[in-house]
Amino acid sequence: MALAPFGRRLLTVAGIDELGAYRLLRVSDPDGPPPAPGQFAMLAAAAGWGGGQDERPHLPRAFSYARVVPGGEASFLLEDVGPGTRRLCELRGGERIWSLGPLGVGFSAPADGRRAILLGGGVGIAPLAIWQDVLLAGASARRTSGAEPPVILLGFRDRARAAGAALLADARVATDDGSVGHHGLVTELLTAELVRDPHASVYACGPAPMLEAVRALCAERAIPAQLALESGMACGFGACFGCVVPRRGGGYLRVCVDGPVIDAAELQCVDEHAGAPA
Amino acid sequence: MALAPFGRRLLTVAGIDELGAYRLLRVSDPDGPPPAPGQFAMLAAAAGWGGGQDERPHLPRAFSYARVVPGGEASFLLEDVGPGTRRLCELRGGERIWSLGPLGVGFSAPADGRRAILLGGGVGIAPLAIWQDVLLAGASARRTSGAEPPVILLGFRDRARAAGAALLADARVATDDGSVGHHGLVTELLTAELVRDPHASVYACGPAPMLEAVRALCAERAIPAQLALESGMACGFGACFGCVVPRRGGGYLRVCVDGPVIDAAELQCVDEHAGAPA
Amino acid sequence: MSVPFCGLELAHPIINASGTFDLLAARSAFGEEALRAGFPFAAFVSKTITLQARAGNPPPRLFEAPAGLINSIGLPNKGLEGYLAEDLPAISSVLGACAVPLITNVMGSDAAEIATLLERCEERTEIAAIELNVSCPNVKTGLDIGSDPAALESVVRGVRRATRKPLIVKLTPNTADVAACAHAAEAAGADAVSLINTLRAMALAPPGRGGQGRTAARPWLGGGTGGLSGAAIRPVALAQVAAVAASVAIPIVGMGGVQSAAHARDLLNAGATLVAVGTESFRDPTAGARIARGLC
Amino acid sequence: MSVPFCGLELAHPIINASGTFDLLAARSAFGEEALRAGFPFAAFVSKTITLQARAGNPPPRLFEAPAGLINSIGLPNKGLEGYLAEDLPAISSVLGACAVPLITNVMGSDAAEIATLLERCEERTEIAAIELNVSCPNVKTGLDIGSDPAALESVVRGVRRATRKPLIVKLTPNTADVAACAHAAEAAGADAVSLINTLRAMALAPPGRGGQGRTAARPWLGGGTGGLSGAAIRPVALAQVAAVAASVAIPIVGMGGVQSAAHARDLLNAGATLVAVGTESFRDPTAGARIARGLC
Ligand SMILES: Cc1cc2nc3c(=O)[nH]c(=O)nc-3n(C[C@H](O)[C@H](O)[C@H](O)COP(=O)(O)OP(=O)(O)OC[C@H]3O[C@@H](n4cnc5c(N)ncnc54)[C@H](O)[C@@H]3O)c2cc1C
Ligand SMILES: Cc1cc2nc3c(=O)[nH]c(=O)nc-3n(C[C@H](O)[C@H](O)[C@H](O)COP(=O)(O)OP(=O)(O)OC[C@H]3O[C@@H](n4cnc5c(N)ncnc54)[C@H](O)[C@@H]3O)c2cc1C
Ligand SMILES: Cc1cc2nc3c(=O)[nH]c(=O)nc-3n(C[C@H](O)[C@H](O)[C@H](O)COP(=O)(O)O)c2cc1C
Ligand SMILES: Cc1cc2nc3c(=O)[nH]c(=O)nc-3n(C[C@H](O)[C@H](O)[C@H](O)COP(=O)(O)O)c2cc1C
Ligand code: FES
Ligand code: FES
Repeated sequence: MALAPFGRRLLTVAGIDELGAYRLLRVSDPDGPPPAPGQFAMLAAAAGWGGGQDERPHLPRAFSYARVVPGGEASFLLEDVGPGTRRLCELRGGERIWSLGPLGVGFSAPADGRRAILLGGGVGIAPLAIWQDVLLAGASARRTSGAEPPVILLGFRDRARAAGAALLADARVATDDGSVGHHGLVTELLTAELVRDPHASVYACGPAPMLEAVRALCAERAIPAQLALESGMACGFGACFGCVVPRRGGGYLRVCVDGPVIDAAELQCVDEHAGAPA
Repeated sequence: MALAPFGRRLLTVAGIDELGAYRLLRVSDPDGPPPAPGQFAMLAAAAGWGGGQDERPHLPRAFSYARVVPGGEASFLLEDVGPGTRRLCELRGGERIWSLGPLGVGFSAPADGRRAILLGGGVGIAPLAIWQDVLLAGASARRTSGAEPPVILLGFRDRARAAGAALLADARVATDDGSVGHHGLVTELLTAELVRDPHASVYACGPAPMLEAVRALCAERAIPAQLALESGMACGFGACFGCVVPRRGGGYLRVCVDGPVIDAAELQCVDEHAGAPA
Repeated sequence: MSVPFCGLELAHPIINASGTFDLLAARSAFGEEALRAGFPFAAFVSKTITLQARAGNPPPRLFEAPAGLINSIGLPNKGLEGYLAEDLPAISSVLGACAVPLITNVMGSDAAEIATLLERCEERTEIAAIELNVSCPNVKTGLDIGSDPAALESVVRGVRRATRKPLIVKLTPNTADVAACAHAAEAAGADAVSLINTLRAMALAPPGRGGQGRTAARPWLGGGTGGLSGAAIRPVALAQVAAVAASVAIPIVGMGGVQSAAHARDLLNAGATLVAVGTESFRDPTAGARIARGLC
Repeated sequence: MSVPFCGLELAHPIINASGTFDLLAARSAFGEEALRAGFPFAAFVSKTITLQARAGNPPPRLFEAPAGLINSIGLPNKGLEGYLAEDLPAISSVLGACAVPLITNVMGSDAAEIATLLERCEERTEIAAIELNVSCPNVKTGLDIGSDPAALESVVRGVRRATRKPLIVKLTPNTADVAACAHAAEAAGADAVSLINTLRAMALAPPGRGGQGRTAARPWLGGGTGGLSGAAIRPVALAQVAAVAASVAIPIVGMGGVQSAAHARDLLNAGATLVAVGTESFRDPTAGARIARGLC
C-alpha cells in the first residue's frame, strides 16, 4: 500500500464532470504517491468548508480513489448526499482542495488463479474502477491470455445513477427500477455467476445491505470476498477511533487503518452503517 | 423612516463592481420599501455563510444603503475586513442574498436654512451617497436656487480607497498618505469649512476617531451634527441589546434602533468601537 | 396541533427564548400590523426583569463565535416597576390582539427579592406565567444560584407561594448535574423547567483591536465573560434536556441552538413540551414561524 | 522558545490532546521517517489507559456537530499491562528518536485503581509524566468523579504518593465550578492541571437513518451520549482556563477547539503554559506543527 505524505496537501481541481446522478471530481496531483486500488483520501474544500446544512461540514470527508491518470490526475466519484459532498460537487476547475492520502488498506489480488468478480452498488463502484484498471493492466503485463478479465457487476437505483457504470469497462448492470439492464438486485447477478463458476474471488463495495448479502452468499459457498467498507470518519488515519465496525469474535476494526478493504471472513455481519450511501 | 418588512427576504445579486479597494454590491430589490438615507440592511449570503476564518460568519452583517435606483436596485459599499465582508465581496451576479431592512433611523434634514456638510471616512462614505442624492433631489424639487448644494468632504487612507469618492458628486478628498487631494485629515477640511461659514449642519460617518473629532469640533462651535455610528450587531432590530453605545448622562443607546444616525449631542464621546472600519 | 402547557393552550410548541426578542423594538422596526399578523411565537417570553433598573454591561457586548454567539448584555431592564407601568401595557396590547400569552421572566439575587417579583407579577392578569431565571450569580461564591440542587430547592420552595401562576424555573447549564437541579425545582413546586441558558464563555480582544500586542490580551467583552448561545451549544442542550426528561415529570421548555424544525423535533423527541428559539431569531426574525410551520 | 513544564523542557508549547492522535497508527499511515521528521507535538500524550482492556463503545461513535464533533469512543485500550508491554516500547522508540517526552494518560474508577495505574507507570522510565483523567463517571451518581471539588481532592490526595513523576490532573468541564476543582487538585498535590475535556452532548439519529419516523427518535451514538469537542467549545475552554488561572499557581495545559496559533495564543494569554490540540488534528494531522510555527 502507498504511504500518505504526512500532512494534508493543497491541490487544485482540474475539473468536474457529470456522470448522470454522480460527479467525477478530477484533482491535479502530480506529486502524490500513486494510490493502491481501494485506498482513499480525506478531502475538504479549501474555502467554504462549513456554513452548510446544520453548520456543517466541519471535518474532511473520505473518498475512494476512482481512477488515477499517471502524471497526475486523481478522480473521485461523488454523490451529493449531504453538506460535505454538496460542497465538493460545487467545486470548479481551478479551485483548491485539501487532500490527505492515499490512506488505508486496499484490495489484494485473487489467489489460486481465481477469477475476480467486482461487484459495486451505487457510488460504491468508485474503487472498483481503479481496481479493474490494475487487474487488466496486470493481466496484459503478464500476457496471461488464460486469465479471464474481471467480471464487473454493478447495481443502481435508477437510470440517472446507472450512468455511473460508464466509469468501468464491460459492466453488467442491474437497476432497482428496471430502467437499465437486469431488473432487480445486483446480487442476483452475482449468484448466477457463482453458480456458473465458483472458482472466484469477490470484491465488493456498496450499500450495507448489499455488502451483507455478498458476505453471506460467499460465506455459504466458501468463496473469498473482500469488502470495501465505509463509515463515518473524523480523521482517516487511525487517530480518533471513530470509524469502527465490529470484528467477528469481538472487538472492533478501524475502517480507516484496518480497512477500508476488509476480508469478509473478519466480519460476523456487515454493520448497518458500514456501507456506501444507498 | 421606512419600515422593514417583517422577515428577511431572499434577493438576487444584480452585480458587483470594483471601486478601488471597495466593492459596490448591487442587489435587485424591486419590492423592497425605499430606504431613508442612513438606514441599513442586515445582509448574509444565502449559501456558504460560515466556514470562513474562525468558523465565521454566523450572524448577518449590517450595511448602509449607499444608493437606490428607483424600480429596484439597492447598492452597498463593502470593504473586506473580515470573514463576513469577504464572503459578500465574493458574491457574483445571480447569486442569492438574505436581506432584512431597511432598518434604523436615518438622517434628518438641516434646520434653519443651514447648509449640509457631509463628511465621510473610508467605507463610511456609503450612507452619504444616498443622502447627497436626496438632498440634491430635494433642492431641485423645491427649485430653491438659493439653497447651497451639500458640501462633500471625504477622507481615505490611500489612493486605492480614495477611488471610493467616485460614489459621490463633487467631493473634496483628503488622504492620510497625500496620494489624492489634501494631505492630511478630512476633519482639517471640515474646520476650514466651519470657519468659512458656521451656519451648517454636519453629517458624518466614518472611523470612531474621526467621528469623535467631528463631535468635539461641532460641540465647541454649537453646530448641529448627526453621526452615523457603527457597532457589532447580532440582529439589527433591537432584539439582542448588543449594539449599544454609552448615552450622554448615563445608560446606553441601541445603535440599530436608536440609530444608526444619532445626534452628536446625545453622546459624551464616540465609543472606540462605534465607528466604521478605519 | 394546539399544545397544552401548564394550563395554557398554545397554538404550536414554539416560543422565544428570554432576552432574544424585544417585542416593542420589533414593533418600531416592522410595524404593529406586520408583527401581529406574523407573530412567530405561541407564547412571548419577556427579557429578564429585576427588582431595580439595570443599564446593562459596557460594550462590546457581542462576540461572534464558531457557529454561535457570546453575549455579555448584562440584563438591561427598567426594573420591576418600570416594566409593570410602561412595558407591560404596551406588550400586552400587541399580544392581546393576536391572542398570544405572555410569560414574564424574572431574576432576583435572593428569595426575598424573588418573592417580591413574583408577588407583583401575580397581581397582573396580563401575565400568564412566570419564568424564574436562576442563573443569577451568588454574590458570595460567584456561582449561579441555580447551580447547586439543594440551594435551588430552598430558593424555589421559599418563593413558590408568592404566585399561583404557572412557575417555570429556567435552569443554568453551568452545573455538574442539571437533572438533579431540575428534580430539585420540581420537588420545590415548579410547574415546569426550561433549559438551557447560555454556557459560560469568554473571548479575548482580536489582534489589532486593543488586543494582542506585547502585553497580555484583554477580554473583548465589556462584561469580562459572557454566555455562549446558538448552534454551537445545540448538542449540549439536547443532552441536558434528555437528562432532565429522565428525571422529572413536569413539562420542559427546551432550547439551545435551535435553527430548524428538525432541531426542534429533536428536543421534543428528547422530552421537551415546548421549544424556545433564541439566537436564530437574530439571523432570521421570523425563524419561530418557519420552525413552527416545519413541525406540522 | 523552549518551554519549561513540570521539570521537562519542551521545544514549544504545543502538545496533543489525549485520545486524538494515535502515534502507532500514524506511523503505519505516514511512515516512521516522515512522522519523526515532522512530529507536530512538543510532548506526546497517550490516549487514556485503564486497568482492564476495553473494546470501546459500539458504533456509530461520531456525530459531526456545528463547528465541532461529538464522540462516543468509550476509551478503547489494551489495558494497563497490554499498554506497558506492547505499545509503550513501540511508542517510545519513535519518541526517543525525536526527543519528545511521553505523557501517559490514565483513568480509574476509584483511588485504589488509580494508585495501581500510577505505581506501574512510575516504574517505567519511558514515561515522563502522567495525566490523570478524572472524567470517569462515578458508578453510583453517574457524574464525573472530577466534578465535585471535595471528592476530587480526596482522590488525588489518596494517589499522589504513588508516583514521583509530574502528575497532571485533567479536569472535567461538566461542573459548576472548574476553578474550585482545579484548586482542589492543586491542594491535593497535582503538579499541573489540564482542561477542558469534552462537554457532555448528544445527537439523535438523523431522519432516514433509523431516525425520526412515527416513533420517538433514538440516540445516534452507540454509547447514547458523547462529548463535544472542536471549535464550538473554544469560548467555553477560554473561560474555564481563565477561571482556573485565577485560582491556582501550578501550570495549566489549556485545550478546547484550538485551530490556529491565534487560538493557542489566547489560551496562553489566559494563563496556560502549554496548549493541546485535539480535534483540529483530525482535519489537519500536522496542525500541531503549524500552530507551533505560528507562535514564533
Ligand atoms: C473509505 C471511504 C470511501 C468512500 N468513498 C466514497 C466515494 O468514492 N464516493 C462517495 O460519494 N462517497 C464515498 N464515501 C462516503 C462519503 O465519505 C460520505 O458520503 C460523506 O462523508 C458524506 O458527507 P456529507 O456531509 O455529504 O453527508 P452527511 O450528512 O455526513 O451524511 C452521510 C450520512 O452520515 C450520517 N449523518 C448525518 N448527519 C450526520 C452527522 N451530523 N454526523 C455524522 N453522521 C451523520 C447519515 O447516516 C447520512 O446518511 C466513502 C466513505 C469512506 C469511509
Ligand atoms: C449600521 C451599520 C452600517 C454599516 N455600513 C457599512 C457599509 O456600508 N459598508 C461596510 O463595508 N461596512 C459597514 N458596516 C460595518 C460592517 O457591518 C462590518 O465591517 C462587518 O460587520 C464586518 O464583518 P466581518 O465578518 O467582515 O469582519 P469582523 O471579523 O466581524 O471584523 C470587524 C471588526 O469586528 C471585531 N471583531 C473581530 N472578531 C470579532 C468577533 N469574533 N466577534 C465580534 N467582533 C469581532 C473587530 O473589531 C473587527 O475589526 C456597517 C455597520 C453598521 C453597524
Ligand atoms: C443576547 C442574548 C440575551 C439573552 N438574555 C437573556 C435573559 O435576559 N434572560 C434569560 O433567561 N436568558 C437570556 N438569554 C438566554 C436565552 O434565553 C437562551 O437560553 C440561550 O440563548 C440558548 O438559546 P439559543 O441558543 O437559541 O439562543 C439570552 C441570550 C442571548 C443570546
Ligand atoms: C475522538 C476523541 C477522543 C478522545 N479521547 C480522550 C481520551 O482518551 N482521554 C482524554 O482524557 N480525553 C480524550 N478526549 C478529549 C480531548 O483530549 C480534549 O480534551 C477535547 O477533545 C478538547 O480539545 P479539542 O477541542 O482540541 O479536541 C478525546 C477527544 C476526542 C475528540
Ligand atoms: S477515522 Fe479516525 S480512526 Fe478511523
Ligand atoms: S443589533 Fe441587536 S439590539 Fe441592536
